[in-house]
Amino acid sequence: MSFPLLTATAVLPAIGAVATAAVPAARRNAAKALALLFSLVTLALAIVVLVRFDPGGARYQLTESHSWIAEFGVRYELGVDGIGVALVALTALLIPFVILAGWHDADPLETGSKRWRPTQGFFALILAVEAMVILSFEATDVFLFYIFFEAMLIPMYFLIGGFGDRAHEHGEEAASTQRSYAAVKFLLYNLVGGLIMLAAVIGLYVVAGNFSLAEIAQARADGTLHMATSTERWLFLGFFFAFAVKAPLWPLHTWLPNAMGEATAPVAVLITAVVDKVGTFAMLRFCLQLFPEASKWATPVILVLAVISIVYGALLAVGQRDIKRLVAYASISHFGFIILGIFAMTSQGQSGATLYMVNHGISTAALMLVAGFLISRRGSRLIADYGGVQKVAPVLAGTFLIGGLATLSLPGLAPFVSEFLVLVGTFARYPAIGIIATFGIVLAALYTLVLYQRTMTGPVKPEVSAMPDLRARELVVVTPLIVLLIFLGVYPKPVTDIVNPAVKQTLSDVHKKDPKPEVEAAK
Amino acid sequence: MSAQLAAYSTSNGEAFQFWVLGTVAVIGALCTVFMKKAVHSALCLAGTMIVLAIFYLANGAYFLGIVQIVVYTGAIMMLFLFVVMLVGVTAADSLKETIKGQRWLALLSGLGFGVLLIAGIGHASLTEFTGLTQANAKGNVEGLAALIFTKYVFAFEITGALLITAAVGAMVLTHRERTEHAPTQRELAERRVREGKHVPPLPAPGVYARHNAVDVQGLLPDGTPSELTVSRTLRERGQIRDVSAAALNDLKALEQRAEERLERAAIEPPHLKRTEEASK
Amino acid sequence: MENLIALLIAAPLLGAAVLLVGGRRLDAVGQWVGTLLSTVSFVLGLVLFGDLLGRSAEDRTLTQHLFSWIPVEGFQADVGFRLDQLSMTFVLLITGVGSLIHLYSVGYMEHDERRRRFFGYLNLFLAAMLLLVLADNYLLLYVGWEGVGLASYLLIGFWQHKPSAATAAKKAFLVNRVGDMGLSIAIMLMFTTFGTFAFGPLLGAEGQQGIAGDASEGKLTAIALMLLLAACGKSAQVPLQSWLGDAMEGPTPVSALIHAATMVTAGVYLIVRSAAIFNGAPDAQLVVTVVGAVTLLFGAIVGCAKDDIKKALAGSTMSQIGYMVLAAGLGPIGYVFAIMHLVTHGFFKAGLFLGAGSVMHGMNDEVDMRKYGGLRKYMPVTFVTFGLGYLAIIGFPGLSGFFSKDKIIEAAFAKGGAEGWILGGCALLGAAITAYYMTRVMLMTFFGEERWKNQPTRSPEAPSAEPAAAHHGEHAEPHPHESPKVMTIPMIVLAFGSVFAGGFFSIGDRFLHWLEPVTGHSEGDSPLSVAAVTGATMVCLVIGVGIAYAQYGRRPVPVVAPRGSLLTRAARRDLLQDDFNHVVLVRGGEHLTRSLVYVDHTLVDGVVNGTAASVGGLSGRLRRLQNGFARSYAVSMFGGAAVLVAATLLMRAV
Amino acid sequence: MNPVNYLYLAALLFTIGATGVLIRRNAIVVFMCIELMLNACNLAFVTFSRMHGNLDGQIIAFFTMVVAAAEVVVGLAIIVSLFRSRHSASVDDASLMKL
Repeated sequence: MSFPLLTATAVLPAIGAVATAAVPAARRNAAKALALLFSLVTLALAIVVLVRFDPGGARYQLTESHSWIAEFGVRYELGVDGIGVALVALTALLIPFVILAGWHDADPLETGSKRWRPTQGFFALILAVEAMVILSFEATDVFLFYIFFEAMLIPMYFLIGGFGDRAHEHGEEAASTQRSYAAVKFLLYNLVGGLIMLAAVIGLYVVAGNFSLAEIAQARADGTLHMATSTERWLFLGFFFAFAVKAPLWPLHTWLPNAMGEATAPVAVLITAVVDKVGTFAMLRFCLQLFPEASKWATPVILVLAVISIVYGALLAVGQRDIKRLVAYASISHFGFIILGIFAMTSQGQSGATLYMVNHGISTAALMLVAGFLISRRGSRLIADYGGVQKVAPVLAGTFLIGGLATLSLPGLAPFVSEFLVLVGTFARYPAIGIIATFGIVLAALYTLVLYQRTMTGPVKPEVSAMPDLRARELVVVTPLIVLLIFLGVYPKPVTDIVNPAVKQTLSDVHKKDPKPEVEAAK
Repeated sequence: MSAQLAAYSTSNGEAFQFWVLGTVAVIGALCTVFMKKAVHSALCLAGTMIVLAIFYLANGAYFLGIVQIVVYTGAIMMLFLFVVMLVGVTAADSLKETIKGQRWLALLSGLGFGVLLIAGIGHASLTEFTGLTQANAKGNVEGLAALIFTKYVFAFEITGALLITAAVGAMVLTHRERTEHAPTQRELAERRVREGKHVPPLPAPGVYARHNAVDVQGLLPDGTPSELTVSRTLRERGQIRDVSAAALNDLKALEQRAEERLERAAIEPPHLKRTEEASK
Repeated sequence: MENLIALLIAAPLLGAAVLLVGGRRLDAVGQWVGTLLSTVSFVLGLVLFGDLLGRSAEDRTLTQHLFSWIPVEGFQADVGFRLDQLSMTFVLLITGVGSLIHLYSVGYMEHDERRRRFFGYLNLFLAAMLLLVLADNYLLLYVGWEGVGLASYLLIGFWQHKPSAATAAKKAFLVNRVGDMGLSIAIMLMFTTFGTFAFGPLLGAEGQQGIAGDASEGKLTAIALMLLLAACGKSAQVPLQSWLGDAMEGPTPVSALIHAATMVTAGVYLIVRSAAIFNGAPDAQLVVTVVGAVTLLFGAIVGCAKDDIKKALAGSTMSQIGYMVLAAGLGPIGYVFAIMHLVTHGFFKAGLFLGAGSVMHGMNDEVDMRKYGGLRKYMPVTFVTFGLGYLAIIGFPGLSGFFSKDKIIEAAFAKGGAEGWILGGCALLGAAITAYYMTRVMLMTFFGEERWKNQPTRSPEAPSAEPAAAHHGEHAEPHPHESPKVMTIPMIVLAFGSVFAGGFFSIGDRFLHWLEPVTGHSEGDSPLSVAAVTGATMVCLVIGVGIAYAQYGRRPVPVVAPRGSLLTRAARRDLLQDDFNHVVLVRGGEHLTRSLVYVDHTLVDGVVNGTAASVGGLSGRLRRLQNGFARSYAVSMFGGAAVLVAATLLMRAV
Repeated sequence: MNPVNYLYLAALLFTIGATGVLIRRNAIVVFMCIELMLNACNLAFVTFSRMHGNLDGQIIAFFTMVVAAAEVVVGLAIIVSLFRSRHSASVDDASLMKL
């Protein structure tokens, strides 16, 4: 029995959460430092996992398996394939930045306001989310996955509702009501999805007799486990609905703008860059592997919905007055791309989608965190309240621009690679949809540049004239992200090498081959 | 056919007994429900239980029959009566329904339930009928004992524990620790003085000594009854008899007679009208 | 030798990185670092050029494969470079003109406190442009393509405090993005059709034939049209030309670099580079020629009406690019001449812009030609260089423009058939108009009475954007002066180019032989003799100049623009194209987004909240049942029991 | 006579008891009705044991009695304390379950 590496990656932040929460209220900074430390150690572990992972090796590696609830064949099974390991790494990577960026978000309010904000709680919750997300990326037992898939809602709920953004045009009270509304909405949406999924999980157990992803997928592949077409479709829909809420896919998206708008920037990053990824990841891993036929059956509808998300999200982003909501809608558009790539069922599409998850995580984090720094300076989320920031805070503006360019997937930055792969992959099989989706890149340019122009350029507004530029801490947060964006944009090979085999596997699960080009290249 | 009948039939004596006592039992039950006073209900229930005890005996459950009489009719029902005495007859006794539609719903569902139950029993095919003759061969009590102390021993023990718990629970519920000693008369008097109102003792009940019951309020000079004259408990139970009207009528009658004798017009004392109104 | 190719790009890229990340400590030397690095790149280019010349015409293709960029199953994108005659030409043009403009900017941007960043952007632009022309596959080309877009965005919007500049920058980027969409779709099509988008296998290399021809004509046409869309975006061809005029908001060197010399020519490069594809799709080629012809006239007409000197030049740029696109659309007949005109145009248009910049520099950044006049004696060098550029562009015999443009016109006629006549006619007409508006610019700027005397050139409500004005007295009467050496030298060099390049290229068809291996060449059968065409061109030239002289040379030029004819007014507004965009796209888009926001809030969200509300209301009513009376609860319980019994009975019954 | 009649009787008594529970307001009477229901069940048990010829039914009835006794003890105690606290034995007075 070797050292349970995967468990460690999840347990460590959990311990960190407990430890952070246990720090006495007075020692606020100690708690912060502790949380940061734990997240960093987790990152280190994740890197170890990444190194230990052999792309050419078995499908699931570093596996652990213990019986848990023997009566129902529920096992504690962990294992990562290329996709999983990439996302685990992403999560572990982003959390330190989230913590660092949220360094002061949970400080007690200025003396005057009654409310006391439990700093320890804030960071403990973040670590808790990390633990659960990582576990749901690693779980290869459907039931186990479901548990963490649901459980992560609880800390998220408190993070959104309890520590939300205090900047609001109608003052503190409006902010708090908005906040609780957003939190409840987030919870309800995801709970509904989760319940439906629970039903499907039970149904799956009834049909398959156990929860082990590997076994079921295997049985599905070699035909030993036969499902009635209708059964498979219902189960698929049950799973997919939950993931589509999480992801979020149009028209189940409306919780995201509220949640991201009301939460503080780091929490918003947590939502969109980390938690939501579980949804798309699960589509790739569970929907396709467990229900290949149903997936193919549902593909046309899903693709259409995805395209709608892309265009719709982008258009709404253009129409927003609120910076964070704008980013949220942009994310919706991006998730549309991811889902498109997943269900295009070509190796480009799915590799692109996986890559997209990683890149979108980084780019949104960069953009959103900088936006958060901006908002924290001015205390307003309204785009109209800014203008000419570029002149007073050039570095802030520069990083913001880079984040924005990443969001509009400028070539040379990481998101371009994934977006183009998704588009090519989609186009190869569904040209029309591919072309419509391509409009997304124009719209992306539109909302990003409009945002940049309205906030950063033009004459300097008096309110922002005294705005300080990025501080050291903030630079420490942003710089690595940007470096990463550029690196992965120029040299994404390391990631693709990890991802490709897994994608190939998935495609073979659904019995799909890449379409052949008309004219074979004269090699 | 005949064999089957044989299988079902019991002695005519038992049949007679059943029909008579059964009627009694049902009537008793109905009375339990519909008697106004709790005491009466309790008594009717006791009657029903005794009838049931007899039925037990008739069914060959000798032990249970006796236990029924001893425990239920003897102990539990007495307990009930004690409590009834303790609590007394309350306003809750009135059969007047306060919740809208409650009664009708109750009767309806009750009726439906009964019908269904009886229908169910009728519908059920209860063919087998083996008397207890060989089950009670070694005596009913022995048979029970054999079962209780072997097969059902755990249940038995647990119920024992349950009983003890119940006893303790009852004690805990009802027992009230007296924190200070009961006030002596002296102290009560002093408190009265200190409070300042009703320095003299409360007025006695009963008017003109016509009524010697404690539940009759005394009348004030203008004929209106005074709450103070009856004990608090009675007041709270609403068991006060208001005799003011009767008293006034007597007074009127008296004066009537008086003026008949003296042939002179009665001078209506001004206060009378008011009191009549009050008494209406 | 191949390894130098990467350095070509690396040098300016390094410069950009250093200057943009370097921070304030580089403010002092920033401009020189930038200039130095671009020059380094130019020198490298020369070295490579020498190397190429040393080889035989066939193996003048150097390739360098750096690393595998995006490997996913069949989709293999590498970072590799391909330097052949075509790229070489561009490399020299870009780095050469680029370096000159760097030098010029040192003087021009002298007083801008954000100069360091400006040079960073310039370097970034060069790097992107070089990547564009050196990439050995379309995806990498796409990177350069967008990189150029980014750089132009940054440069056009360099004076971000000016809302107009910021808007212009955004507009440029967006319009380009539309074009980029075309390019990306083209790449996807290539991938699905050929399974590759690398130049080597696709367009053929080292002699062996590419597979581009093997696809069905329909596919090829689709790809070609998408490429054309991309080209339209970058090269400001109708219908995507609208950004070019606004882009003049940027500092003048930017206009020179981006909008005259290099960036806008990227489209032409793309078409010529994809010759193999276009040759297989005659319909697409026809479209290309049409677009070229239309733009040619469009730009020329716009150029006639503008009073803003830079806008006028921008118009002329459009029309010149139109010439190139037209030529490129003609197929093997025209490719070479397209590139040739591109190069010569690079020289003289850059020269003209720099000249214009120098004029503005001396005139408190006044851009309205109606407030110029008689400047020749105040800024002689500018006058001479500008004049040479002018002669070159109108195709004065013996100068660059003459050779390159005539070749195109001949090729247009050589297309043969009705098309040939029409296209040729358009080209001729364009030549005439070019002559007209350039003469107009010339006259209004350097001749006539000095209209800038005794009148402030700047109204207070339009404060100067150009930092140069900061030290010149604001709103004061301008006192024109010659620009410093650092600015004039580049102009002189470019003037040389614009005078001799054409001749140098054409004599002995040097240029033709140089490019032929890449683009291929075929002499069309022209219905007119070369002499006839040249003659016709000369006639047009004379007519154009004549009219212009009659209008602006003889009569005094009114300081306030006359209302002008309908056409003139339309032309002043870029032939209403912007208005169209505004009404249809901008307004429409705004309405669309607004309504969508509303829909999202009321419909999509409303459904959810509605359900929640209704559930709440329902529970509110049900709540009444809970009257708290144990007995009524008991009733319901008892009723439930009854129901259960009933159910069981029924079950038994059936 | 058919011993099933005992069952009918039991059913009848049970129903009456139940109805009583629902109708009466006096907690004590309600309690009595419950007792009545329990007894009805006992009768049914006893009858069953006779029918099946084994004593298990009687055992159950026995246990029922014991439990009933315990219940009565506690219940009455509750009633008493209830009466003490609110001077009434009406079940409706204890209507704090309302929202």
